[in-house]
Amino acid sequence: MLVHVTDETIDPGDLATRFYSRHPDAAVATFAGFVRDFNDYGRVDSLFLECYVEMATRVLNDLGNKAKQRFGLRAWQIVHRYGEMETADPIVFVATSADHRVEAFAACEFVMDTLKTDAPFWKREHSGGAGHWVTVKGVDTDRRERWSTEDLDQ
Amino acid sequence: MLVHVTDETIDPGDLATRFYSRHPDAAVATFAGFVRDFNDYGRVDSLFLECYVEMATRVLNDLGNKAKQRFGLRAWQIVHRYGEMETADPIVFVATSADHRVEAFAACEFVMDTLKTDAPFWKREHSGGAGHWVTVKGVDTDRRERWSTEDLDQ
Amino acid sequence: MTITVKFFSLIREALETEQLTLELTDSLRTVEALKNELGLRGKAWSETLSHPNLIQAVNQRVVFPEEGIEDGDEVAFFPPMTGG
Amino acid sequence: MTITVKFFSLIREALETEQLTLELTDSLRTVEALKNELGLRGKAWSETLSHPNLIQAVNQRVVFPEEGIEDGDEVAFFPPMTGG
Repeated sequence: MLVHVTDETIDPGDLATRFYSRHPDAAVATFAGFVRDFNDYGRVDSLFLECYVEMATRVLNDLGNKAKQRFGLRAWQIVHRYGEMETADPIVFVATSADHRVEAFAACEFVMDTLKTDAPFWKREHSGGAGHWVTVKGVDTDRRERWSTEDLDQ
Repeated sequence: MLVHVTDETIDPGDLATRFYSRHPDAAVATFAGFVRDFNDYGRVDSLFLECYVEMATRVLNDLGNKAKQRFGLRAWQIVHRYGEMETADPIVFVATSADHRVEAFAACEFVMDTLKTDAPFWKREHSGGAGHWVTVKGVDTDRRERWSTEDLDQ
Repeated sequence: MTITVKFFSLIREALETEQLTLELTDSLRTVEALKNELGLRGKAWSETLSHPNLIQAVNQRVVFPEEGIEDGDEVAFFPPMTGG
Repeated sequence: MTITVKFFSLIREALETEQLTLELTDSLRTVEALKNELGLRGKAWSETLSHPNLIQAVNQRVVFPEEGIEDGDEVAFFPPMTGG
């Protein structure tokens, strides 16, 4: 399964192991994100990640295919968790493989940067009984924008 | 072990699993390289990777520490195989973790780019009974050079 | 025509609504017109749906308010995304 | 003084030598002087060790030919590296 959007626990180690086994290509880059225990204001106890599942699945499929075409990937995978999570729980896993490391790295970073602003997930952080919705960071919008100047296919 | 230089088989899936388990940080980037079955001239059957082991260990330790300082990493690991290898065997595994993905990705790419030109390994490719030493690629020297303009600590 | 409308995150909370199934007159042909129609439900609705950061999707694709709506479509409203 | 000299890859093959332990006079104080000394062993040695792409290391750190050598040092000669 190239894209998997799930409210069940994901296992990045197992996902990486399977990806390597199926695609021992010259260059394989991965990214795994875990729930952080801090934000700009202090400690975070848990995270609720809301998701528009059907749309997320479609957006991530489009994104993987676009990355494959743009960077000449041999293979890719995107797995994203949603729902209630604790600190240090894995949220996201992305793997990209290519003939050369430059393309594998660029594709993996492109997927993460684009996913952050284009895939329908919304973070709500809880700390000490209080919760708040995370707002978009300027850095994320800027990172997304970097790729757009070359987005000839959009 | 932060750095491991070995002539025994390495297991990137197991290495990634252990790294995630020890360092479930907000952003974890990894790179795994496998022996390619082709080069600029055609098919490759096997690879001999010669290594100056004591120096490689020292260079990779210095490189990991420099990446940690430069990109504010929380953790890192570099594992490099040497000796006789077959097509699709894993050669190298690098993992970097940070509070934000930009730093994790940049550090992982910095380590790979620098390792290619600064760590004492030499590839000899075999195809159909003939062997030849791989020569340095211009792209690798250029990639290494990218980071040097900011190498204020060197 | 019949459409489904979904609301997420802050928008869902502000409207206290996750999902609606609406019967619309055939003259109501764009997302913008749908927003105006829903805005008649009260102040929370008119204010929330006119927020400059509001994103709208039709059949799981982000669209401009001028986008057309057809029978069977799924329309969604939500704030900027914060995944990853 | 006594030093160890190691050769790798193409250099090792051209010299048909992996490692040497050398007793040097105390006047032989730099990598450059060591290369000249080794070059006296024959054409393969003088040509290989004067190749412009040759890299030299002292105690596992890449150095310029002007680098000093001391008793107990480990000197190495090798071509540009191609790992990863």
